[in-house]
Amino acid sequence: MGSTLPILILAIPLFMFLLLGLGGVKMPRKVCGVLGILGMGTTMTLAYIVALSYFFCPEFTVDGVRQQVMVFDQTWLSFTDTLVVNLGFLLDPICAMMLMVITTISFMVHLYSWGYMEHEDGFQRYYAFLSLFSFSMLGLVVATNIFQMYIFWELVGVSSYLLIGFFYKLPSAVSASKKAFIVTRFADLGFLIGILILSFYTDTFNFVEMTSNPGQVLAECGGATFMGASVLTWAMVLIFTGGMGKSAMMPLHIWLPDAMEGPTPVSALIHAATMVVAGVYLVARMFPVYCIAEGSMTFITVVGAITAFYAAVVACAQIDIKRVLAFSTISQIAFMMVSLGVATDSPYIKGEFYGGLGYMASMFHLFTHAMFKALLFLGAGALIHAVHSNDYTKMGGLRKYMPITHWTFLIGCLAIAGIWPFSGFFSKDEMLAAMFESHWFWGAWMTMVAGLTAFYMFRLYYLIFWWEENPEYKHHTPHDSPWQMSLPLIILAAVSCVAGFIPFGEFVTWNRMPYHIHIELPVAATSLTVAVLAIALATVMYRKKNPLPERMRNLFPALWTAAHRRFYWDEIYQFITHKIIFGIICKSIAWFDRHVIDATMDGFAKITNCASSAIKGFQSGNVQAYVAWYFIGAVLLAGITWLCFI
Amino acid sequence: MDLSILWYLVPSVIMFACGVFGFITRKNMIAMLISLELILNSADLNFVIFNRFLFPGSMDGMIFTLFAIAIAAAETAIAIAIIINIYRAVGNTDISGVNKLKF
Amino acid sequence: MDAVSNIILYFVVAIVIAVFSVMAVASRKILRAATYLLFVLIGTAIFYFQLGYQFLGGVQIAVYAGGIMVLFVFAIALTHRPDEKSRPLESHRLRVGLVCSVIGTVLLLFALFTLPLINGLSLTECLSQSHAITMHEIGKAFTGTEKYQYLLPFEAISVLLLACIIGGVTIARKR
Amino acid sequence: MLFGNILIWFVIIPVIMLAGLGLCRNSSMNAIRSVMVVGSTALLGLAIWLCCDFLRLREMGVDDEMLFTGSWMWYAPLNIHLAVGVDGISVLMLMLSAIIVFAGTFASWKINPLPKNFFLWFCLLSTGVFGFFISIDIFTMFMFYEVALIPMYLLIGVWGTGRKEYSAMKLTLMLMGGSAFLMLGLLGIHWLSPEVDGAHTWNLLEIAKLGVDESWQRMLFVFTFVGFGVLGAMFPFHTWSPDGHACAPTAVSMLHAGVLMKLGGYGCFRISIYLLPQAANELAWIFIILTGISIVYGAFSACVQTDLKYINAYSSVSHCGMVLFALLMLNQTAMTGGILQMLSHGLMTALFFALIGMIYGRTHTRDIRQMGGLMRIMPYLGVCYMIAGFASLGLPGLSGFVAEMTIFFGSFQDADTFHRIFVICATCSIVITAVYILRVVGKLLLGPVYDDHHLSLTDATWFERLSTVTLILCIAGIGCFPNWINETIQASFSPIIAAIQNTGILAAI
Repeated sequence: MGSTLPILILAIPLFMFLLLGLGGVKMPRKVCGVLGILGMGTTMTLAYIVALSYFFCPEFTVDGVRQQVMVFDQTWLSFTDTLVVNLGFLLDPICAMMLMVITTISFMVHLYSWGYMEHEDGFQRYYAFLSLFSFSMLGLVVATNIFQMYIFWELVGVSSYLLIGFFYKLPSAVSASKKAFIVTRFADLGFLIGILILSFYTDTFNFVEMTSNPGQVLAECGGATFMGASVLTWAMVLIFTGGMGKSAMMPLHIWLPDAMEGPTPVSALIHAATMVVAGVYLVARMFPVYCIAEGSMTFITVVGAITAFYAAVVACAQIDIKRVLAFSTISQIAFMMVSLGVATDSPYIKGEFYGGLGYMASMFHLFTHAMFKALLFLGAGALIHAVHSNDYTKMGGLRKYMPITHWTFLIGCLAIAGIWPFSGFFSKDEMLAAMFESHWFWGAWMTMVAGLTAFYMFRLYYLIFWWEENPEYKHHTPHDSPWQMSLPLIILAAVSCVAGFIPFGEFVTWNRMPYHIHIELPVAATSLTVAVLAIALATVMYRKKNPLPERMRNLFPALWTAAHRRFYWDEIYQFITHKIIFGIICKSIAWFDRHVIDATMDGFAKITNCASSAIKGFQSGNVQAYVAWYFIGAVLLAGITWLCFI
Repeated sequence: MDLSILWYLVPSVIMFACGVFGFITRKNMIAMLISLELILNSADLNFVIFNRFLFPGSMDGMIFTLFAIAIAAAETAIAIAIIINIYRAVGNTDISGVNKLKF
Repeated sequence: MDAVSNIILYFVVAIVIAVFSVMAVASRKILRAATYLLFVLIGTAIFYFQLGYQFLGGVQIAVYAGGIMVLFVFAIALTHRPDEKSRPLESHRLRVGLVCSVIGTVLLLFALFTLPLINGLSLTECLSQSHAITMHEIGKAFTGTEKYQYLLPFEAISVLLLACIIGGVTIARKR
Repeated sequence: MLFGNILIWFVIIPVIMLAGLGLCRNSSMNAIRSVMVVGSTALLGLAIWLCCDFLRLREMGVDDEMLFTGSWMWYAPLNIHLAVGVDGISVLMLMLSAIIVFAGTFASWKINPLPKNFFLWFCLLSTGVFGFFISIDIFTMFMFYEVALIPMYLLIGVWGTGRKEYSAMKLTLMLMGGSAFLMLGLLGIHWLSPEVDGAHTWNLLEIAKLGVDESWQRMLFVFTFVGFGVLGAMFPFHTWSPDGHACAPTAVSMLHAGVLMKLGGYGCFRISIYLLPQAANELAWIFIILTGISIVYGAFSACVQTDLKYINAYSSVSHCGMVLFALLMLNQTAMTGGILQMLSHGLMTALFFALIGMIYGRTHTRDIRQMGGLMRIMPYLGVCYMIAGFASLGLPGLSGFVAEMTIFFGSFQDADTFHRIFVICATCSIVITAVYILRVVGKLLLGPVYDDHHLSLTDATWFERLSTVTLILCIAGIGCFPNWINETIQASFSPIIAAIQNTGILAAI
């Protein structure tokens, strides 16, 4: 494959960013929108060409193994002779899959935004930022080395910052964007230190070198240990910290719900489908190394499992529909993390079970989740567009007014709940199978989370579309959105319906060899039953307005409040950052600087000043005093001379 | 009984001591100037005495004294001009009123 | 052995100088202080004559006792009312002045009597070793540029005096 | 002969500018401006030409340590020469200075009062800066260093704002105190190095070849490093920087933070480390601790400031600490990173101060609590400020990222716990930097408009745009294509690294 198409995939969004960013102010908004959409459409087409030709052309498969193709790899910065940062394009199954996901969702969002953002100020800026994000995200997934990934990792962080803060006149948007950036930046610090450690021992940044021979990496790290764990484990856990930040794992999840302050299409693109799965992608990218760093996989699994449950519980108690979706995103990403965590790099466990199933399932879920979560977010956007509020209390009974949104949203809900034949069912089934095979506990735990997922999604669905009509509809009748917004919904809904039937294992596995997916019937039956039960419960509670939810809430008021307040994580962070870091550390350092260091320097000046004013008393202007001093001096000199020489 | 050098130096020392005392203690600028003249005079006298007793063959001490007298005259003239000027400005000739020349 | 008349003259003049020096700085009436200074200056001139420097003695009387004293008297007349008494001395000034002058005197006298710079010649011997200084010699000393000749200082002094005249006029001029 | 050397012109052009300004009348703004524009453009052109010429010669395989060398006797009794020569680092520093002088000229387009005198001192300051970077005779170097320091006092004291007299005095006195140490150190280096042809030499290449008396090296290292460290705002000698920067006029802040503080870093490696390698090996740890503190301390201090210039000054303390920190790591990658950081910090701080000056010129306040929502009112300046901020917090694609990463990866090559701990502390600063930058951006540019009077303010004028665009282009240029600069610097470090490693080996034996 030539390098023209891959370069274009990156270059077009970058060019669009520069064009719209620098010249956008001078252009009419229509032109900007069309340019943005066309650019992204072209990129999507190219990405599909590249990805599909990678999957289907036989030249990329040798002995049944798909090859990792370094399309190009240019030196960007050389730290030492061996430690060189390249910018390149690494094409392999997960990369190709991500290319398709990112460009598809991005294109949908571009299209959708044309309708959604039509009346907003800074429409041109919005498209420029979207292009910047697409460029950064694409750069991230095609990274040939971990440093390139870090570069684009930061760039997606900043595009996310810019887009969350798009409505920069609102203080809430500003603080949300700041929070998102700083929290992920803090996580990136871990990532950076991890890279520092890893690259010091391996003397390379290159993914291919590291993952093709993880044993070598382990050997290079030697027996070095730090606080009881091997250096490699530390490095990998620290790198995962970066992933935890971007993918909003506990305890670094706090930015994601606030990030919903951004425009809804942005939430769909960045905070549901693409950027937040960067952490999963990172772990998948380094998978062989993670497998060999003992303990790090367990860490990932545990973090994922706790986060999944936590987010699911919190999602049950939110009022803002975007927040519900945000927590559902956290929960689903945690699902992927757990699934990755239980995967192994041994082909078969106990001689029959495929060890890399978790990996495959995780990637599969990443794919399906991107589609249905983007669908849900865009649906939520359409609702917000129609009702002008984020709260479900302002909605209810909308199914009659907005049929397209209703049906597509329902499809999304069914997909995420894991109902056959929607896409979520297939990926979730594979993930649960992998977890059950690893340890029954993870399986049971995550099945419970899956049940909760079904419950809160249908709670949301019913509260929006059933329950009771908001009386304000009489003044302001909500209606379906324009075609630019409906079209992406329909497309994504269609994809969510059929994506499950893609033989994903044929394309993406950890060792890049095909794997034939088959449904694990016991697991599937269990999860399906749990999901149906949860939906039934939601139906009973929320289909029509009734006092049942109120009573449930009053049964455990403390639990409800805690869940509603997200178990006080924000307050804890607020306390740590404002009270301790700002209030104590920064203030005391600033005080120390002014009153100790600076005062010492001023003190020197003061001492000099005092000394000189003490001395200047001699220069009183009184001539007679001068004479007296002079005379005494002369006498003294004479005396001294005399003493010395006689 | 010889009139040796010491005999002549003693009055000179007394004159000098009086000059110093007067210059330090008197407040009136003219009185200070008078004290100053005493000091100068004592120095002049010393030149001459040393010349006469230690180097009887030469006359450099005397010439120096001549110069010193000339300079003393010049200095007194200027000093008195200044004092009169200050008197015009301040209204008296007290040295304590003239101490701005500092710092 | 010096002539007795010389010794008597010496004592008279020395006492005059000592007494009037003290009175010149101690008197509270400024015009009197000036008068006492005049006596001291004349005493000094007599010493000059006695030491054999007639020209110098003449200059001393003419310039000092004559010119400078006139200046003083004029200055006093311009700045003081008749009979004006200066204020009594401040005690701390008095102390400082006494300490300074006493220390100075003691040190000088101590040096005089201990340092071996006296060759023990008497005035008569010294006078006999040198010839009388004539005006001719003095004139040559002032106008030559050889060794022991002082044209340059002489000219410098002349310029200084000129500058002084101009300066004096400028300063004292009414504005 | 003298004028045939291209380097000399870096001093001559400012002197000509001085003369030209001297001929202008104080009131004829246009004449003054044209002298400044022509002169600074000529300097920029000269710097670019020098850069090209230098690269061409290197390309041709000329591998002398210093190029364009020349030496003219200046004061024979003390054997002081006007000796010039540049390596890759000096070339880049000259480039940086030229860019900042160029940008500074436009940033002080409407300086008031006494424009002529302002630019006279400004030119004198740049004479000193350029002279410092071209000199390889340490006495001449020191002399130019002083020439650069003194105008600062008047520039701040006369054209500054706020407590300007106090700040100017503090800055000058502290820097002078530093240069007293420095003078001692330099004299020591001169007298304690072996004689060449019967005389002690001031030429640093010769001194480096001969080596300084080993028993004295430690003391001289401390003297020179502290001397330059004061200018490099090393903790605890940094307090002149916040006050000085806060009160200085825009162009002076730019030149000071952008170039003058770099004199410190440049001197540290060119004199302290290069000439006294053994002491550097032994004593680096002390200063690593101090600079490590600088980095974190400056960043934390910046978090709670409310004056825009104070925030920036403290961030300069942090970033300049990073420069010295990297240089003290004594390995090629880290030191390269240090130089990159000097360039990057120079450009972005200059940009910051230019923007702050422009904002202050409009709003007449620098207190972030009294401003808000400026992005809506002056979008151009807002965007520039954000770019500067992103460069400062290390966004890839801008220069800060390249520099910081080179430093971190280089420093991490020292495989002992002491260095490791300090490197990790230093990396923490990138988070804190993000905190204070975003805090400022959030309060100043975003959010609702705080003061309705600000709504009538105007956006940047053409000369302000020119000034900022120049700097942004350079920042982005380094950030996007760092490798050629990186290689140039690395190559220039080879002799210095060799000197350090030789002594390391000797010490091991």
